[in-house]
Amino acid sequence: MKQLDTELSKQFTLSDYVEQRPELAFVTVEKQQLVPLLTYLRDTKKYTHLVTLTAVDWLEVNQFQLTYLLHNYETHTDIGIRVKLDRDNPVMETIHHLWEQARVYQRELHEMFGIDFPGSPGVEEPMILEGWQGPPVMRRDFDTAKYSLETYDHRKRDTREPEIYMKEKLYPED
Amino acid sequence: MSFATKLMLSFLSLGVITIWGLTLNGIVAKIFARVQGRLGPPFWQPFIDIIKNNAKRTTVSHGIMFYLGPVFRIAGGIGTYMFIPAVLGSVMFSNYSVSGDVFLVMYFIFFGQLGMALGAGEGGHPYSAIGVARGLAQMTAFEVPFALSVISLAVQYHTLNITEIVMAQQGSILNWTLFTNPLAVIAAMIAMLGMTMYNPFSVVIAPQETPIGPPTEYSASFLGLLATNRGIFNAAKLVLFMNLYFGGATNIISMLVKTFAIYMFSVFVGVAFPRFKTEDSIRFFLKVPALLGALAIVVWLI
Amino acid sequence: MSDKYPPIVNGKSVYDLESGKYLKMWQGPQHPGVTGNMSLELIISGDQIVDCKTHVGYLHRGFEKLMERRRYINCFPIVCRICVPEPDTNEYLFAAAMEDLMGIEVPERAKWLRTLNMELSRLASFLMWIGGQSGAFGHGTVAQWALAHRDFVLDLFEEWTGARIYHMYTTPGGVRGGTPEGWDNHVERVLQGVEKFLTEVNHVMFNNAVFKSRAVGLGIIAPDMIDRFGVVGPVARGSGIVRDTRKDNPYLIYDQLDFNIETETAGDVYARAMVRWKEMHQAISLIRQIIKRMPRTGPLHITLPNVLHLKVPAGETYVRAESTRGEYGYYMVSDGTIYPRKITVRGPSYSHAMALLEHLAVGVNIADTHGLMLSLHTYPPEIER
Amino acid sequence: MKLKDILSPFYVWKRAFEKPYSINTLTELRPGSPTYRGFHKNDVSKCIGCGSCAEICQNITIDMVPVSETKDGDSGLRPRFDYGLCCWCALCVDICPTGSLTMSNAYTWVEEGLDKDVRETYCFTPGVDEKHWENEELGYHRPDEYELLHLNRLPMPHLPTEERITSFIEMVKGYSREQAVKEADRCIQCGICTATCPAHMNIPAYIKAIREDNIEEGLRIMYETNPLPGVCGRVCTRRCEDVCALSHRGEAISIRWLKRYLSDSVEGEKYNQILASEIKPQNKTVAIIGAGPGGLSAAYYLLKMGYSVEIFEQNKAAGGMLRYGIPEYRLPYDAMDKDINYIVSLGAKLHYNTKVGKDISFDELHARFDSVFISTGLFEASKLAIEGETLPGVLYGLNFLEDVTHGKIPELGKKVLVIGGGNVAMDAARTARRLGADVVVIYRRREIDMPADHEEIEEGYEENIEFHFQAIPMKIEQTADNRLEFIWGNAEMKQLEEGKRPVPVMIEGSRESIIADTIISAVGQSTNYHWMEGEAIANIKFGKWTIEADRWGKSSDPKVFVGGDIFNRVADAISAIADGHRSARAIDSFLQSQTE
Amino acid sequence: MTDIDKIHDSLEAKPEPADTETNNNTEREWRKDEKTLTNSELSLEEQDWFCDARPQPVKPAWGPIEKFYNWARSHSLWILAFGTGCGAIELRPLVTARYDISRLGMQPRPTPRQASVFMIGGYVSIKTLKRIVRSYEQMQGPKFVVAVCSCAINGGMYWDSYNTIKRIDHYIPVDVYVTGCMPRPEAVIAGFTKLKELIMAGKAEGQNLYAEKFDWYKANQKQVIKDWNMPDYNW
Repeated sequence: MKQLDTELSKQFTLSDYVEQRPELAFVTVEKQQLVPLLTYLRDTKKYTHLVTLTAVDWLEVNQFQLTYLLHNYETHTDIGIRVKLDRDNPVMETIHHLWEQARVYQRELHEMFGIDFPGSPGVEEPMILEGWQGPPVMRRDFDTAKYSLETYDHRKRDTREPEIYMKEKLYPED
Repeated sequence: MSFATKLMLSFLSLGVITIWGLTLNGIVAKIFARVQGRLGPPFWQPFIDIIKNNAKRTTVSHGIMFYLGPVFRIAGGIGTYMFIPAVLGSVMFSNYSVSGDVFLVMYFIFFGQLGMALGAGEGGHPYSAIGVARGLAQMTAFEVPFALSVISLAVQYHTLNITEIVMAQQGSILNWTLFTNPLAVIAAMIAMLGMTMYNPFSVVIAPQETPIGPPTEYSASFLGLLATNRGIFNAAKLVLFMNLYFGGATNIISMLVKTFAIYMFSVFVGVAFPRFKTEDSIRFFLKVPALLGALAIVVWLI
Repeated sequence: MSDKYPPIVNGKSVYDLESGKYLKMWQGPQHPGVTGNMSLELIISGDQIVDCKTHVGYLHRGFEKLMERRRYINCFPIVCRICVPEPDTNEYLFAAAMEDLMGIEVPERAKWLRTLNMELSRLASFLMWIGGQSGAFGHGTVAQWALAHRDFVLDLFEEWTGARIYHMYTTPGGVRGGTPEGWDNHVERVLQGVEKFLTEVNHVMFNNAVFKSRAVGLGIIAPDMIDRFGVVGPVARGSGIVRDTRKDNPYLIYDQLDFNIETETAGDVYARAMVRWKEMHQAISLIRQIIKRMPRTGPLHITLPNVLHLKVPAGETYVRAESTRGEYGYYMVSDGTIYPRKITVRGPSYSHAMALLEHLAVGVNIADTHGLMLSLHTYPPEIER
Repeated sequence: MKLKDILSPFYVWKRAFEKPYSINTLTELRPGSPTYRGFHKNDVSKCIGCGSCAEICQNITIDMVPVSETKDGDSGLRPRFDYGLCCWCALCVDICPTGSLTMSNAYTWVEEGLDKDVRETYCFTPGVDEKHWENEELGYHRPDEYELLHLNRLPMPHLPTEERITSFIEMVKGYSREQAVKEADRCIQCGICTATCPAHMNIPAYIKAIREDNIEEGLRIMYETNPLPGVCGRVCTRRCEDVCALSHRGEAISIRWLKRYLSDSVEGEKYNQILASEIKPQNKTVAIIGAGPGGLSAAYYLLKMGYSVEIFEQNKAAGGMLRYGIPEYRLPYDAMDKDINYIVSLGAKLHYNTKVGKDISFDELHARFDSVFISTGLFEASKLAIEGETLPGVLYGLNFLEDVTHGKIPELGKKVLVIGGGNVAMDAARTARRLGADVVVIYRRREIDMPADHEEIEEGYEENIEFHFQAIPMKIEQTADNRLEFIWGNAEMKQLEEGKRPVPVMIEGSRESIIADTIISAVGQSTNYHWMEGEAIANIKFGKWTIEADRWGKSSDPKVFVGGDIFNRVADAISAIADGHRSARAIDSFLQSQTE
Repeated sequence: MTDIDKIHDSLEAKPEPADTETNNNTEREWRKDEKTLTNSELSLEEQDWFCDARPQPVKPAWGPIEKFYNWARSHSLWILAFGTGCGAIELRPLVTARYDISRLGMQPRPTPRQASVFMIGGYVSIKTLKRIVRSYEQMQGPKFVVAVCSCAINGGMYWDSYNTIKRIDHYIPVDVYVTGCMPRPEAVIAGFTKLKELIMAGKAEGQNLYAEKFDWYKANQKQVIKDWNMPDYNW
C-alpha cells in the first residue's frame, strides 16, 4: 500500500497517509483533485468497487471529512480517500458518473449532513426523513437526546445516584 | 308444484349449496394447511369470517356502483346456480333448468365478474383496477377452452340443456363425458383451474403480485357478500362441472362427494405451483387447452 | 416500444400523468410483497414499469447518530438492530472494528464460535429469503416450510445465546459463553431437516415449470453492471462474478475451512436463487465442519479494560464480512474518547435496493416486481439504519 | 416447459402425510430455553444497590429507587426496570458486581392498554414487586467464562519476607503509574465507599482522576475531605474496601494504595501550588490540643477558612499516634512529614513539647483563644488486669512502640509474647520480630474476630509469627531463670446474646502455659483528663470515658470542641481526620455566629 | 447525575413549549421542502382526502347480538400485514407453519380495509407514523391495535432518537401491549389471546375512543408530524 501511496503522490497532493492494516490504508487528498484521483484509481489501478462514501463531522476544527472507500478486487486491498470540506460551505463534486450507487450515498449525505453535491441526480430530494425541518441530523451540533426529550413524551425518570442518595439519607449534614 | 313452493325449495337448495360451498372452502384451507406443514384453521372458519364481516360497524363506500359490485357478483353466483340442476331427479335441487341453460350459466359466470369490474373501478384504487383487468383478461382466456369444451358437449349430446346432458350420462360410469369425450374434459378441467382461481392462475387476487385484486377497497358487509358468493359460486361451478363431465348426481351424497372430488383437482394443482403472470396464463389457456377443446369439437363433428 | 418509456431529463424520468398514458402506483410500506418496510413508487404503462423509485426511511432510527452518544459497550446491543433478520454480521463487525482499532486479538475459540454464529445466521437469513422469494411468486407452500425451518434454526440460537432474534452474542473481545451441552446434536438434527427441505425445494421450486417461466430471464444483471452499481454477494455471483469476502479477505477462521465460491452465470432471478440455494448447502457444510473441528476448551474472550469507561485509541478503520447479501462493512472513526466519533454501516442492501433496483425494475411486469426485489435480497432496516 | 418440471412440483403432497411443523402453542406456552434472556430477577438479599446496572444500561431502563429493607454496605436503592425501554441485552446481568441480578426464562407479559398508562405498569422492581417468575430457576445467568469486571486487584509489590523482618524500610512499594491506572480502571464508580468512609472522601472522583491521569485534580479532591492523604494512603483502616462493590465476588479496589499513589506522585513542594485557594483571613484564633490526625485535620480546615491556629503538642514532633503508635515500616516518617509540613506551611503555629496542664494551663488556652479543639487521643494503655502484670519484662504495646520511635529499643530477649488482637498488637508483634525476637500472639477470640487488618495478620504469618487463639490470660509468673511464664485457659465461643458477636468463655479446668522473655500487652487504650483543671472546665460535662459532645464535637461549653479517638473511640486515623474536619466546620459556624 | 437527567431537569424548569411548531420554524430555517404542507393549508375537501374526516363513535348493538358479534370478531381477527418495526419479523413465524395462528382464525390481510387488527411492531418512525395513522383510519371498525415490543410502550432503546415516537398510545388507541425485545411468538400469541378476551368482554372499544378523543389524538399526531403531505395517494 505504501508503494501505491508513493506512486500516487507523484501526481496528486496527498497527505496524512495511515496504514491501518496491510490491506487497508487511508490518505487525504486535496478537494480539487478528488475526482481525477478516483478516476485514476478506478481506471488504472483497478480500484473498481466503491465500498462506501461517508462523512465525519469534525466540529472542533469546523471541517467535514468525506471518506471514499475503494476496493480492488484483484489485490483485495482497500484505500480510503479522505477529503476535508469547510463546514460552513460544504460543497463537493459529484461522482455519480463513476459509480451509479454514489448518487444514493450523496443523496443521503445531503440530507444527513447538509453536504451539497451539485449535479447529482435527485440529491435535493428528501430520502429518509420526510418533512424534517431542523438542521441536518448527523451534524454533531444537533443533540438528538435533547431534541427527543423536547419533542416527544417521555416517562419522567425517577432515579438516584447511589452516592448522592446515600449522602442525603445517611449523612445529610456532612 | 306451485311457483311459490318451487321458489321456496330452490332457495332452500341455494342455502344448502352455500353452506356446502363454504364448508368446502374451509376443508380446502385445511388441506392446504396440511400440505404446507401446518394444522390450519377450523373448517367452519369461513362462516365465522362472514359473520364477522357483517358485524363490522363501519364500512366505506365510494358510490352506487361500488355498492352494486358485490350485488352483481352474488347475483352472478346465484344466477349460475339457479339454472343448474344440482341433483338429478330431486325436486328440491332441480332448480330452474331450462333448455339452453348451458349458455345461460356461462353468461352468469361472466356476469358476476363484470359487475365486480364496475364496482371495483368505482373504488378508484389502482390495485383494484389492475386486478379487474387481470381478472377479465384471464376469464376471457379460460372461457375459450371451456366454451370449446361445452360446444363439444353440445355437439356430442345434441342438446344445450344441462338436465339432458346429465340424463345422457346415466346408466354406467362409462357413459360419463369423462370417458366418452376425454379431450373436452381435459380442456374444461384446465379451464376450471382458472375459474376457481387457485394457483397457478390466482394472480387476480394475489396479494404479493401488486394488487390485492378487485376487492381491495371492499370491506365489512361488502366483503361478507363477496365471501358468501365465493361459496355459492364455487359450489355452483363444481356442480356444473359435475353435471357436464362427471355424470351428474342422482342423490345428494353423490353430489357432495363428486363436487368435493372435482374441487380437490384444483387444490391438488394449486398447492404445488406458483402463479402465472396474466399474460402467461392467457398464453397458456389459448395454447394446449384451447387446442384440446377445438379438437374435441372436431372429433365429434367428424 | 421505445416511445413507451418517458424521456429522461437530468437523470429523472419526466412523465405526464395527465396524459393517461401512465399510471402512478405506490407499493408499500404496508404491501405484503415488499421486502419489509419500504415502498416503491412505480410509473406503469399497461402492465409494464416504466419508472421506478424506491422510498426508504420508514425504519430510520438514526443509529449512526445514536452510536455517537453511546459508550462502545453500549453500541453493542444496538448494532444488531441495524439488520433485523441477520444481526450477527453487525455484531461481529462492530466488535472487529473495535478490536482492530485497539489492536487486540480474540482467542482462537471465540473465532470459531463467531464463525459458527455467522454461518448459522446465514442459514436462517437464507431460509427467510427463500420464503420471501417463493412467496413473491405466489408459492406459499415453500414459504411456509422455509419459515418453519428458519424457526428451528432460531431455536438453536435461543438455546445457544438466549435469544431468538437479537442474539447479542459476539461481544467486543470475544463471545458470550460457549455452546451448551447436547447442542451439537440439536444442530445436526436441524441441519438434516434443512437439507431435506432443500431437496424438497429443489423438486418443488427450482424444477417447477411455473417458477421457471417467471424467474428465468427476469431482472438480468449483466457482468458489466457489477462494478458500476457496486453489486456484491450472491447477486454478483449470480452473474458469474467469482467474489466472496470470505475467500478474498479471509477473516475469523474462514481460511481454515473448506468451501468454494458458488456461482451461476445467467444473472437472472433464477440464477441468483440457485446461488443462494447452493450457499445454503455450503453454510450447512461449514457449520458441520466448524462443529467438528472447533476447540471445546479455552478462553472465550479477552478481558477488556473496564467497559464502563473504555477508550478506543484514535484512528479509523474499515472491516468487512460476507453477509447473506454480500459485503457488509463497518467504517469506524475513533477520536480517542469513550464514545465513537462516527460509525458508518455499509450495507449491501443500500446499493441493491436503491440504485440497482430502480435500474432493473424498468421494463418489468408489475407482477414480477416483488420477485425481482426479493431476488436482490434486501433488508430495509440496513438501508436507512 | 418440460414434463419433468410440471410433474416434479407435485412432490409437495408428500408433506401432507408427514407430521406438521406446528407446535401446540395455543394451549400451553413453550418455556424459553434454559439460558433464555427473559424477565429480570433480583436477589435483593445480595443486591447492594450499587447502580452499575443503571450505569451500563444505555436505554435508561433502570431507575434506582429506594426500598425499605436495607443492610450494611448497601445504598438502600434497588434497580427498577422499565419494560418500555429494556432491550434485554443482559449487560446489567453481566456487570452486576454481586451477581444478584439474573434473568428468568419467563417472557410473557401482556397488558391492556386502553384504560391506563402502561408505561407505569411496565415498571417493576425485581425482587421487591412480586412477579410470577420470581422463583424461576432457569434463565440467563452470566456465563462463568464471561466477565465484564476485573475482579482481581493488581498485586501490590512488597518487600520480600526475608528482607522485611530485618529492617524498618517501608515494606509496601507502591504502584507505578501504569499499575495505578489499571487498578483505577477497575472502579465502577458506584460511590458506596464514600458513604462508609468516616471522612466521606469522594473516592470515585479521585479514582477517576487517577484513571484519567489527572493527578493534580485527584489531589485536590482528596484534600477536600482529608488533609493527610499520604498517611491514610498507608495506614488507613479502609472500611471503604470492605464495602467495595467488587469485593462481593472478587477483590475490592485497592483504594488505599491508589490514595497513596496520588499523594506520592506529587512532590511536597508542589502542594501549595496545586491546592492553592483563596483564603479569606478571619480575625479569630483557635487552639488545638494534640497534633494527632484529628488536630492536624482541624488545623488544616481552619487554616483554609482563614483562622489562625495554634497547636499544642506534648511530644517533640507532630503526628500523635501516627508517629508514635505506628512503626516506621508501615508509615515512614518522611511520608507523614510531607503531609504535616504542608499543613504547617499554611501557617499553623506548633508548640512542641508543650503539655497542656503542665506547660500551659487549660484555663489560659480557654481565655486566650476564641475556641479550643481537644484531640489528645488515647495515650494510655489499658491494663491486662491479671496477676503478675507488674513484673519486669511485661511491657505495654503503646509504650513499646513509642520507645522504638524514640530510638529507645528495649531488651526483648529471644522470645516475645504479644497479648491482643488489634492493630497495636500486630504492630508490636511485628516490630518485635524486626528486632530479632521470636513472636507469639495470644488472642481471646478466633482469628476472624481479630480487629487487626487482615493483611497484617497474613503478613504476620509470613513473618513467622505464631498465633494462639481463644486463649484467656490467667496470670504471669516469674520462672526460676528470670523468665516469664504466661498462663492461659482455652476458651470456647458462645453466642450469649442474639445479634451480638460471640463471647469467649473459658473452658473449665483448662490451663496452658508458655515461657517467654518479654510479654507485650496490647489489649486496648484509654485516656485521662487529669490535665484539664481550672475554672474553664466548669461548663464542660464529662462522661464516663469522654467529654460529652454532639456529633459535631461540640461540648457543653460552646467554645470547646472535641474530636479524634477520645471522642469517637474508633481509634483509627480516618475517623479522627473526619472529626477534625467536622469540628472545624462547627468551630467555623460557631465563630461566625460570634462575629455577628 | 447523567446528562440526560440534566436535560430532563432543565426541561422541567421551563414551561411546556405550547407552540413548538412556530418555535421550530423561526429558530431553524434549515430546509423547507417546497412540498411541505401543513394541515391548516388544506381546503376542507382536501382534508377529507387526508383522512381528517371526523370519525363518529358507533354504539354497540343490542346486548346478545353484540355478544354474538363479539364472539365472531374475536374468532376472526384479520391482521393488517404492515410490519412497522423490527417486531414485524416475528409476524412471519406467527402466520407460517411453526406457530400457525390461522388456528385462531387469524390471517394477514394485505389491505387495511379488510383488516381488523393492527399489529404495531415496535418503534415507529415519524414517516411510518403517518402511514400508521392513515392505515388505522382506513381500517373499518371495530378495529383493534396490538402493540408489541418495548419500543411501542416507552420508546425502547431508541428513547433518544430524533426520529421515533416514544409511545404509540398517544397517536392511536392501543388495546393490548406485549413487552419484550423481541417478544417471542408465544408472547405475541398471548397478546392476541388477551385481545380476544377483551373483545369477548366488549372492552376493546378503541375505535370509539379514537372517535371520542379525536381532537386529542389529532393534536398529538400533528405535534410530531410536521409535514402532512402524504405522497400522492389520491384514492
